[in-house]
Amino acid sequence: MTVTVDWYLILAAVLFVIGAAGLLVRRNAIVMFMSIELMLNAVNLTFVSVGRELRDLTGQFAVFFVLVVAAAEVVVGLAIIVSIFRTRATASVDELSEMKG
Amino acid sequence: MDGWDVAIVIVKVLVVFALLLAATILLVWIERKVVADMQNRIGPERAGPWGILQTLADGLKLLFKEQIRPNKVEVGMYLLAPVLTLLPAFLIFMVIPIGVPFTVTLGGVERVVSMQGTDLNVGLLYILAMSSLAVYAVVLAGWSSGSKYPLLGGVRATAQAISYEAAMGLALVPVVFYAGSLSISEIVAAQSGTWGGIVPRWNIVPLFLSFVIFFIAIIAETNRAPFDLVEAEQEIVGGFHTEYSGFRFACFFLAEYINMFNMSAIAATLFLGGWNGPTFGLTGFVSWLLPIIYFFIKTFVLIFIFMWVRATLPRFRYDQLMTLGWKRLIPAALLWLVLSAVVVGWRQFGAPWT
Amino acid sequence: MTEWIWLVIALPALGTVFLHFFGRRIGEPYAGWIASATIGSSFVIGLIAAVPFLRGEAHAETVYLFDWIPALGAHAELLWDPLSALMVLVVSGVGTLIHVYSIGYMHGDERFGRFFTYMNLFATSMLTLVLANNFAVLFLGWELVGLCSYLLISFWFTRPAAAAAGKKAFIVNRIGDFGFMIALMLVFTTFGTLSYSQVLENPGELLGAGTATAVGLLFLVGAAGKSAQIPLYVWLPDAMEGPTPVSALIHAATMVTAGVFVVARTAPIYALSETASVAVATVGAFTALLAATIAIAQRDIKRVLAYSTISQLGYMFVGVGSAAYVAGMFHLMTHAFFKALLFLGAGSVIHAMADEQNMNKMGGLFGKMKITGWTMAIATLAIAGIPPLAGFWSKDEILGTAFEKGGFYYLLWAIGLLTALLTAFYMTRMFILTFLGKPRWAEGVHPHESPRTMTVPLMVLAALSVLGGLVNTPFRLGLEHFLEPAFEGVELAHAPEGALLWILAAVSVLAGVVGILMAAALYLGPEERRERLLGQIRRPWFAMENAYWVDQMYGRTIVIPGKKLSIWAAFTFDNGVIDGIVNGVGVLVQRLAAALRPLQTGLVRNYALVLAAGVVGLVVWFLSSGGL
Amino acid sequence: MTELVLFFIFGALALVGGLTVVAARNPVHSAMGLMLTLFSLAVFYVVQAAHFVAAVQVIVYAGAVMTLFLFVIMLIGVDKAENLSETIRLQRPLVVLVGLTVVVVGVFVAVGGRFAWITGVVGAGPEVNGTAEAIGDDLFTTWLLPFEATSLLLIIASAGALALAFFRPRRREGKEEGAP
Repeated sequence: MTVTVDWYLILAAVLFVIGAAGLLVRRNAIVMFMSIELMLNAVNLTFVSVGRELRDLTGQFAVFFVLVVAAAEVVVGLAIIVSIFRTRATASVDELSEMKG
Repeated sequence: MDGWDVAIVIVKVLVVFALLLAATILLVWIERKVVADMQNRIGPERAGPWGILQTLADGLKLLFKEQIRPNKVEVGMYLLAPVLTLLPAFLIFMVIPIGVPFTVTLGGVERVVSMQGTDLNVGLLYILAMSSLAVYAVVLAGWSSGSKYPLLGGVRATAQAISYEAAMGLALVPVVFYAGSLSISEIVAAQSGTWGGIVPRWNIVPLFLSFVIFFIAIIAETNRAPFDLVEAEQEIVGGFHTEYSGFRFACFFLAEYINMFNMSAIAATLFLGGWNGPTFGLTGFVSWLLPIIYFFIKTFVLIFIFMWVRATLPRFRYDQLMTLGWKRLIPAALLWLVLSAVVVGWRQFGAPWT
Repeated sequence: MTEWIWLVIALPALGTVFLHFFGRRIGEPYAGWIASATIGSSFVIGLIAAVPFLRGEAHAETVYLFDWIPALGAHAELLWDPLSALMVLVVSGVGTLIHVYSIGYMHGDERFGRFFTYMNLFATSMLTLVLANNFAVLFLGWELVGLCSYLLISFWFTRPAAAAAGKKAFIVNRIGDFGFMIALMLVFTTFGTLSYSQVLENPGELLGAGTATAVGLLFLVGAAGKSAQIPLYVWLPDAMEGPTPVSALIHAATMVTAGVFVVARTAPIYALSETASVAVATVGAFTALLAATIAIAQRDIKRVLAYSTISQLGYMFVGVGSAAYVAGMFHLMTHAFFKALLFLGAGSVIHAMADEQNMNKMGGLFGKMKITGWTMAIATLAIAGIPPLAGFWSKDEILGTAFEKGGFYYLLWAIGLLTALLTAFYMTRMFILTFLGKPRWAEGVHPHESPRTMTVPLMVLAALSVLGGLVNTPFRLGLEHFLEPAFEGVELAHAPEGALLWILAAVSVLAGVVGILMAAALYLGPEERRERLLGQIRRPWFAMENAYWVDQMYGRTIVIPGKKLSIWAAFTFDNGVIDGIVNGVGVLVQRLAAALRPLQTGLVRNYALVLAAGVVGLVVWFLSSGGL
Repeated sequence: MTELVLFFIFGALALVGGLTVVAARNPVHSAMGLMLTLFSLAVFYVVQAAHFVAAVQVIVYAGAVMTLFLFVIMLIGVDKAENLSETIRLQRPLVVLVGLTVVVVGVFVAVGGRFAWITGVVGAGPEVNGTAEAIGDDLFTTWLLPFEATSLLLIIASAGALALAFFRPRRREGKEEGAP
């Protein structure tokens, strides 16, 4: 029995679903952020696996750029969360609903 | 890959493990002696000749002490942290070459055994990755203790690690420029030989500023004085390990000294030419032994500087720490990075106007 | 040199921009000198570029600058042919003199720099208008001169009369522009382009007689607005509220000639339609007569000149309407000289009389203002058509052409002749009332000769008024040869030759002399006789003095009903119907929004869920439809 | 064989880590779970010969991103256990529905052989080796523009973070300065 690309893809899919579920279920902005990271990493895994299957380095470049963008996103996102916390003393996104109709 | 290769790997791991433990025991003793000397004291002298067994005695004592576990701790993380602090400390040394390879015939096959755990093609990145992991143990220990002072220590450790890791990474980039590789063994190989037969081709010569930045950064990374805000006794008691005792405390203690040794070894490898040194035309066993001796001499010189600094300088204030990191070291490292890039580029591609 | 012709426009434009930002700072008199220098340079460049035409060597050239509106066939492109050359020289030449004159005239005005900004902008616009190589650029200049006219008429906007006059000029011009725009649309739908080269090359191919008439009449509407012809002339007398150099530059010498220029420029179209040409000539003739009769009875020196301008423009229309384009342009040129001179002289007089414009309070100024007096005398004789001054040649050529055409044109010729008599009469009246007789000055007025910057342009213009006619005498048709390339393919009407020429000339000179003598007899003679005569014709005189109450009639028939309609539209129609519709839509949207608002929960996780469900749904749909 | 063992060990660890992120009441535990997943993925990258990416994964995520996460968690003190009960009606059932749909569709695609799009070019060349040299060669030639673009993005992000950090909410009437 050898590990084929399908296995990695299914693992990635499951991780992605877990991340998505976390994003939808959790209220803590920081945990939601981590769930997003989880989703990003799941996608990264598919990039590397498929890239290996196709004998193509491009998948790894995609991962590289995703990493950079994720880092930038985390920096700004966490800064926003800290700002919100300073004004509202909460990290729960459900309480940030001033814009509701 | 056959059984012998596996055996070689296992032996290497064991050697590294033993080496680090032995080095720690020695280091603690040396530090106490050196600091005592600098403070006009005598230091330990009862256990063994010159008190050399003092560390062993202390270690045994710690091993048998009661391991207190306060009520408010997060049990899982509290127990995990001491283990976590040792892991990167041991792992990081796996890529440091301590001498020249030798050949040995085992199982009818002639094998080249390098004096290095493993030679990764991303060795330098591996070092950076592992050194960045060291902070987790501190943070988790501080957080899981469920107490104010350790938590403050943990937060300080995070900020300090983020700040100085950048300077450290930037200071290492020129080294990569000069060697043209991320592999540690190639970086060492690139430093062999001399300029004009006198000056050794060590990176410290063209990259002195990088070396200084790197050295300051590793002092901060290992949380040693004068950057030991993480465990500043006068401010936050014992910092992150306030609530630890017995063997768990010993783990942190051990890790700190292993890290000091690791970092000194890395600095020696990257800037002081590693095991490179004059062989005086000798061959055979001696030519294998000499590099190892050179390596340890360089490492211990750097360790001595560690101790010297600790004995000399008072602790930084927190804002001074940040100012030094972000406003002094990082810009200086960037400047030096650009300059060395120009030098290397010039040497490789010729002057810009040609 | 031709490829540098854009500098003619660019230099005054540069002056405008510069003076706009720095005019106030550099102040008097340097702002004026800068403005004069830019337009003077334009004149010099135009003159150099026109040298090949004077030699009769070159043909029309187009100068391509850059793409503007390719879909309309309208690029930023200039046409350099004798017609535009003539206009450029007249505009920039007369313009330069008036600029220099203004330096003296506007002395002490607190918005001195701003005045020259506008003057330069006007020069820019007018030069754009005449140099255009397509109707779009022409229209650009056309609208810009309208704007400048507004800005300059209401230059002293603190005076309510000036502000109102500016508005009036603008609105009346807009009416003309409306016709002009429709003409352009008609041209575009017919030819599919606005470029001169394609429209005017051979318009008969695409343009039927009916359309040609329509286009011609619509152009006439536009031209009538700009050139102050019946029925759109009412703005020009009011425009005298502006500073006198403005009246001279815009409302005598240059801008009002734009209508004439456009008719001449579109000569190939008018050549296709007899009706349109006759309409142009008829409008011109009746305007000439009407304005002349009004001019007779005016008391305000500038108003006399304003109606005189309208009258003379009527002559030009008669000329271009009789297919005598050269004669029309010729009169345009000579008129520019002597009318500018008259206005500037009037300005000098007004200046000397401390802003008094009523001729009844003048008289006897000749002794005090020698230069102004002499130059005004020359101008009066020139406009009266006394040979060999400029006005004689050009006016005579127009009248001669009309007579030669015969038929309906006999009537126009007769009207023109009558007008010539009236012109001589009212001009002499004006001169006598102003310069001769006993002083009737108000107390405290001490007339004096104007400064050098004002008198030098007067003298230059006087010289031009004397000599300007000699460029196109029956003995030597210089201007005709010069302009010939511009009217290639258009049949030009000519003045008669031989004995008839001399008879007609003699008749018109006679009319002028009679007019002068009548005026002299009436105004230099005993006062009782004049009183008695005026008493006999009191009613018509009163009507003429009040310009036949045309303004009041317009007000009664157009302005007041228009106002009422506007009030109804604003307060009844708009409030009720339009706002009702708008508010109805608003209420509808509000209700809809209120119904949909609960969807916007403000919970980001809710949105994320919907988003995720949408993506999953799309994927399922793609898969089930075999998309992947 | 090695790969099989590694796949099961670290695949299980990755799943455990992922579930910890979602299920842990304490954000620090979530962060540790995420760390576990990230490390497992780094191991997969090494297994798949993406050495450079693996190293960068550890440096960027472990060294920077997660450190930042922990720092923020501790800074704003939300380390108390969180109430995990759902407040939005129908949220949980719908999440389960969406998740199940994805899983079902995934199984359907896998069973139906719809990954066939991959097989066309499989094995069409030597195994790729993601060493630093290989990555660097292409990164600074083919991918230079995206590379520069991401560097710009990083600068903007740091500037934005700084701006946010220096932002102080305006003091409201009748409220003490320094009140959260």
